[in-house]
Amino acid sequence: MTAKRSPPTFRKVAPRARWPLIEVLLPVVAVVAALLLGALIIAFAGLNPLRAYAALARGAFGSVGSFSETLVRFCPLALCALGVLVAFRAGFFSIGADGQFYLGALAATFVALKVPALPSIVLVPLCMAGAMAAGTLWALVAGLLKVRLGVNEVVSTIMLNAIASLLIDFLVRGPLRAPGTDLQYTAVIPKFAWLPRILPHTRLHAGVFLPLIAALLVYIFLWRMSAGFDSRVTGANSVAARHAGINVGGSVLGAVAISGALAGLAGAVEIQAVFHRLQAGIGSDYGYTAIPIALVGKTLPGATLLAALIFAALGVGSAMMQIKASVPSPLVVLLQGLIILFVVGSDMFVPKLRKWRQTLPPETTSGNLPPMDPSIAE
Amino acid sequence: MLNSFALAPSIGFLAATVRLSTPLLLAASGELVTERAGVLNLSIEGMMLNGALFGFLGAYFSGSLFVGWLAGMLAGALLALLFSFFAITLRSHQVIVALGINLLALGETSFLYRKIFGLATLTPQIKPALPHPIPTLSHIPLLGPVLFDQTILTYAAFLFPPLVWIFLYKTPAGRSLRAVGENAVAADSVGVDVQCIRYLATIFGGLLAGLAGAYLSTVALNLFLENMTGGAGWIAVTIVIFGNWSPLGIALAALTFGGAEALQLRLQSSGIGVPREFIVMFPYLLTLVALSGFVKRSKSPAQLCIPFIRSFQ
Amino acid sequence: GSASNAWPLPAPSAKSFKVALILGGRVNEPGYYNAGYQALLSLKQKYNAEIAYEENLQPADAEQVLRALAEDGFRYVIVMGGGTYDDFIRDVAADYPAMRFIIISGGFTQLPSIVSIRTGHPGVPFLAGVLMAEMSKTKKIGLIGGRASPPAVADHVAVIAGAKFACPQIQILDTYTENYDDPSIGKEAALAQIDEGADLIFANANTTSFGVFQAARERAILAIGAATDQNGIAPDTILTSAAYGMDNAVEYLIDLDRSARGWQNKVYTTELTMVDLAPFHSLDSRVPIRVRQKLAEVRQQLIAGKITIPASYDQLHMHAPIHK
Amino acid sequence: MLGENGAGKSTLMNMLYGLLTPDEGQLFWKDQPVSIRSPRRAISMGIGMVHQHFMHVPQLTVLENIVLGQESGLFGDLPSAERRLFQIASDFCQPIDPRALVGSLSVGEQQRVEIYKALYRHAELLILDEATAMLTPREAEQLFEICRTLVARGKSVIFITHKLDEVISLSNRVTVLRHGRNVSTFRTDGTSPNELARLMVGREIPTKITKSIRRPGPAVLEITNLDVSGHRTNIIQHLSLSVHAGEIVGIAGVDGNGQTELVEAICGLRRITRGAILFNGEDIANFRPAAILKKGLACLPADRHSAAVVESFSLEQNALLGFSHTPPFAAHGFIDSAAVLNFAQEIIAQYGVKADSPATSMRNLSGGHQQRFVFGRTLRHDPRLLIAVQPTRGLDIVSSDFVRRELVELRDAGKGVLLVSMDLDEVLVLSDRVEVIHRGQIIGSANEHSSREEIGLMMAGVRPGAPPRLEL
Ligand SMILES: Nc1ncnc2c1ncn2[C@@H]1O[C@H](COP(=O)(O)OP(=O)(O)OP(=O)(O)O)[C@@H](O)[C@H]1O
Ligand SMILES: Nc1ncnc2c1ncn2[C@@H]1O[C@H](COP(=O)(O)OP(=O)(O)OP(=O)(O)O)[C@@H](O)[C@H]1O
Ligand SMILES: [Mg+2]
Ligand SMILES: [Mg+2]
Repeated sequence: MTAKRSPPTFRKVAPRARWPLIEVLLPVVAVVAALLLGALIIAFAGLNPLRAYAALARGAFGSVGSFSETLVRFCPLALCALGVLVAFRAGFFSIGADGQFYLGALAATFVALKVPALPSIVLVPLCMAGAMAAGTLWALVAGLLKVRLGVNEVVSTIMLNAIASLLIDFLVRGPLRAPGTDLQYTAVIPKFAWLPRILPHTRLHAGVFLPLIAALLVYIFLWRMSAGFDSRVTGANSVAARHAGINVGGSVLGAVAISGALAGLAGAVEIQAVFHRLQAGIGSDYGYTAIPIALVGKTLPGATLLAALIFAALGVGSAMMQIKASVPSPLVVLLQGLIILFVVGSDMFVPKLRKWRQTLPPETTSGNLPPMDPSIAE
Repeated sequence: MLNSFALAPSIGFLAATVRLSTPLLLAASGELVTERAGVLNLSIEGMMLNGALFGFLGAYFSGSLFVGWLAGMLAGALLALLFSFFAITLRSHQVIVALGINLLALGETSFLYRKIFGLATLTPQIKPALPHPIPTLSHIPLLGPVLFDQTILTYAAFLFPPLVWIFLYKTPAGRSLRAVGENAVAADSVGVDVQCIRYLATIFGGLLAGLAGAYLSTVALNLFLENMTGGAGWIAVTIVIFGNWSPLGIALAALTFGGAEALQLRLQSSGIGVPREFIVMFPYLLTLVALSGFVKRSKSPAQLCIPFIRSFQ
Repeated sequence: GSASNAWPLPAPSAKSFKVALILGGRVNEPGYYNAGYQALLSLKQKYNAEIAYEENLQPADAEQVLRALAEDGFRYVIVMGGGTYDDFIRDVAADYPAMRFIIISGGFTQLPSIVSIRTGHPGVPFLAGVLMAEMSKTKKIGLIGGRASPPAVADHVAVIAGAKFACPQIQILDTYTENYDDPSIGKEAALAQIDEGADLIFANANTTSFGVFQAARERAILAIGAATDQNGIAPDTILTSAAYGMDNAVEYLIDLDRSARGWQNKVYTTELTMVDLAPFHSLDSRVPIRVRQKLAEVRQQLIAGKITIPASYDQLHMHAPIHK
Repeated sequence: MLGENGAGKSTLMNMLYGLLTPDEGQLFWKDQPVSIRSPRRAISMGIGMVHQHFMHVPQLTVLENIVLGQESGLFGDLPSAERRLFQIASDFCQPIDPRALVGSLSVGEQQRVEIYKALYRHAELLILDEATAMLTPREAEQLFEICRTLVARGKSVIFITHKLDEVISLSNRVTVLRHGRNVSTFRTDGTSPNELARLMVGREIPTKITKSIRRPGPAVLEITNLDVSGHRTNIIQHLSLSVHAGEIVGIAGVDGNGQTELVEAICGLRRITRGAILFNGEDIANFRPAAILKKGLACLPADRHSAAVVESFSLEQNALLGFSHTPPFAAHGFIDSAAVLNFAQEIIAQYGVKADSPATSMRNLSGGHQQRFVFGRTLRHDPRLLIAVQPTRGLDIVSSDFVRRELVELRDAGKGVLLVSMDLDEVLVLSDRVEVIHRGQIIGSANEHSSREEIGLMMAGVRPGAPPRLEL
């Protein structure tokens, strides 16, 4: 038959799907649009929007100090979001980063407090390893419940988050409470366990490189490694995965474990670089904010880092709007909501910006994420 | 320990279970309809909060609870409309839209409340709603005070699951709605207006979420407090999943969760030798265990969270 | 009685100043946080001070906010965070020695510019306990707290100790909702206690307390508030409140700093002579003379140091279950 | 209507049915220019369509599917709808259970539901897009009956198919599409399959498949006394079957008689309760799918959209499916992208897959070309036994011819092939031996001398009186 003899019809190097610059900039445009609408609301509240936004911008980027703060917050947000990304790619709709973050923070503190004095070079990674293990275990609870018993992960992770935070409450009030205080925190962890600061007079710490490394590793895992490929196939089409001989349950669990490890690592970084002890309120909802970050980042590692940076800047900057421009905190929250809506809404311009069929963007899960795939359960 | 279980089946416990389930069931009934149309609305929390504020404002300024409930429902529906615009018309990712709406609602309700009442120490209050005992039924021993000596919204909440069941399975509109949630392209191919049904289903969910919020501010309490829903909307969403997307299922799930909460509060005050944090965990643990126990097929609507595009099959 | 204004005030300097409040909740969150906000407002009124506040402050943001305040020339920062900001305060205070920190219910004083204060006195909740035991007809009383943090626990323990002091066979129902912002759970917690026979409930759970007051009102029993005089919320239900007298305490510390004497390196505590249960307002007639006398008597004993108030459940020997 | 895969038949029909809007041109309905903007409009005009990929809601009952979008009033009127459905069904003498869930029906029954759905809406023009692709001969015959009855009543039918004899036996006129153009429209009488094929493809194509003499080797697959349980009863009961090297064994049977389950059991996708599955003498029953694949037993699943490809992935990524742990595509846990890209390009070139580049999304390929791709990928496993389920379903003659020749080539190279197909012609043309499956049991065998009628009877469940187990 002729088919076998038909010549190859493509160019030497197959063109890869690309994100044109305009699409990368789209979220930024959306943020600006949301801020414009926000300006109207701020003016309606009888405040000066220019002053408010000046405070926001200066708070996030105004000086070396404030940009360091943005980076300090970027760190846990990005790590959690990368974790969420991996889980979503495997079709596991985890809301559980919050609980895994807490467990990671707990484990890092525990290791730092209980392990005999060791040099930094050993203790710092040891704490992180402990945190990653704890995050992994907590994530695997939901993973196993899903794979073995078919328990929906949305419900189980929400429940596990509540349980984790109550567990931490119990520990910092009781067994782990700092001796001689009646406050809800543990003792300060030894200096050997601290992540070093890298810029004088700021809180910028060595952990800021972790998200970059993690993003690279996540990319390598998902797109360069066999196991990651299996996870992605499972997330995109679990029936096909099964037919291709992929161990579907194992692939999901693998991705879930990685996602838990990353959230746990985020918890360790907060402890070892920022708080230096476990206390109530360290999470600041990072685990929940990570979900829109990963989705706005199209579940692509690079874009997720960018989204995390935007969210971090907004978070840090908006704290300044309250104190510097008297913008009440409800307005700050409202503004954050507007920004998320505008960013996600701007997605609809993507097809208009490119000829839709001819060049589909690299496969993303943003439009058709299967949130509840019961077929993953064995 | 024994002591505390002995008091579990008491009237007070059962009545508390019913009361605690009421807002959950109202919101979950609405969310069930929304999800059966293929729309995953995770912004129930925000819609409840909006309903709580406007329910309170309506009742406060008009002096009538009914006006308040109406206002609460409209406020929930309004947010649902916004959600629909993004999630259905623009086809943005439903989960992100919902998270955005939740933040928006949290900010907006607090902002408006402060704008209207300032940062006063004395929270404005309305006349609380009173129970409407049903004449003869409320005198039945045990059952009477538990089931028939409640407020109107509680009766309504427990009427919704059967009504939703009738709607879904016995009416043309319900059939179309289920079809849209299971296979939107097929529904579209026989002339069912997929987008319109999804809009309506989401708005219905918003109406009930708003009513659930208004229940909190006008019936359970008689005032509005910032962020007063405190996560109830999320519980409502999990109840729909826990109830396996069936009307009977969500009624049972809501009662289970409400019952666990009621029991938790009783276990605490009777002091058993378990750290408090673990008692407070009880409802969450119970939900996990119950879910793992019912190893049954998930009946998630096939196209939940998948936007509809006609030309792209 | 009423919150005393008999603080020994030193003569302050006349210049105005800037003062900020940072808090982990909202300024209009009834109870603890609102008490701080009221204190801030009274500073503005009394000293014509320039004020600012940062509500819902996440601990991770504290350092940057504090530095911004310092750059803007804020002289005083009132801190209400249950210890969550302590480490950041220490770091910032080291860099800005001119800034003064007043940590409410903290235990932290390492630098001369930082002072901690225990607002309120355990004697007040103790007296509340005495009052509850005396007024209860069922001899069963309830307590509802928010999160079981140590300061909150200390208040509960003091109430229980007071009640047992007045009536050793009193039965205690003790609940924490583990949140501060869910009034519907607060209401159900109260109803659960009322169903079990409690006829007086002490509530110290910020927003959650509102549900408790509502339940008490529906079932026509009395309740006791906390932090500020909460009677206005439900004048026919809230008999009194275990107020902290936060405004007086803060003013006292500011005056002290502005006077020649300055702060000492210690945790300031409030003397019981300066705080008391809030007035009974319209419910005044409900409290019999006998009870008032008993309260006055116990108060004197407390002032005289004849009674020690336990600070934890362990000290109260309370960890064993209480059976009916 | 005829045309190769991707010629534009479905696209054109979707325009008639209001699912797509034309960029240019004019549609006429009963001599009036019309614009059809939605299916609702098409339905109201009297156009009904049975889609290539069924458009029903599996979770709804037959009746609910049929009345969907047609009811009025608060509660509708299901009883009278049921009466009308009964009327329609008895008109065609082909009843259907109105209360059954559509998802539980056989493909033929599902198809019937689709047709009744159109008729229920008073369709005057019925479009059938590849309606026979998944039907058994009997079911197809029943469908033709329905079409003839309709035409006799003055209705019109557009019938799209890849089977040329169907065109000749059924249609009055034929339109041939090629690359989105109308090549020609003419009366059917007097044409021959060869001429149709030439018009479609633009050149002559050989139609006869020639097989070399059969030289069966040792048994590759031996199944003995297999039981597979379903949710109610055993789906497969005491089934025994063997495939030898250099042999194509066809499994004929009406859809839903356990074919899927049998294949899944062999491939390790479904647990068996009893029996043995020997592959090259080794019992592989209940092995993991990956292990079975590794031993050289590969499968072309029927439902390629959902089981063989990931539509949102690129061709390149799809090439890796099934090889993600196999050298040279992967080593030490890492993927060798260059090797994968090479492989994808190789498949595209060797199997004539119509695609711009390996970076194209699989979704952009037509079904026929998806199948070519999957075929090429599967052969890379160098299987000693290939299970092909419905390998030419929905493929045009060029593609199906291609796939069939590939299967024969495999057999001639000494591999075993187990061919599961509802298309009896295909089974008869390709197989060296035919086993007929009915209710999870092999109820008889046939060979190329058996008549269609004999096999048809067995497929209907009639055991052959004295089964002549002839072998060539
Ligand atoms: N609007 C469009 N723009 C570009 N290409 C299109 C458009 N619509 C359809 N196509 C292409 O035209 C081809 C026609 O596909 P269609 O489904 O109509 O073929 P078909 O004749 O039905 O094939 P089959 O026999 O396999 O069913 C497809 O390859 C598709 O990619
Ligand atoms: N409006 C359109 N614009 C561009 N491409 C389209 C359009 N509609 C359909 N397509 C593309 O046409 C391709 C072919 O569609 P279709 O599924 O009908 O293929 P097919 O040739 O009929 O294969 P099969 O017979 O196996 O179904 C699909 O990949 C689809 O993405
Ligand atoms: Mg077609
Ligand atoms: Mg097609």
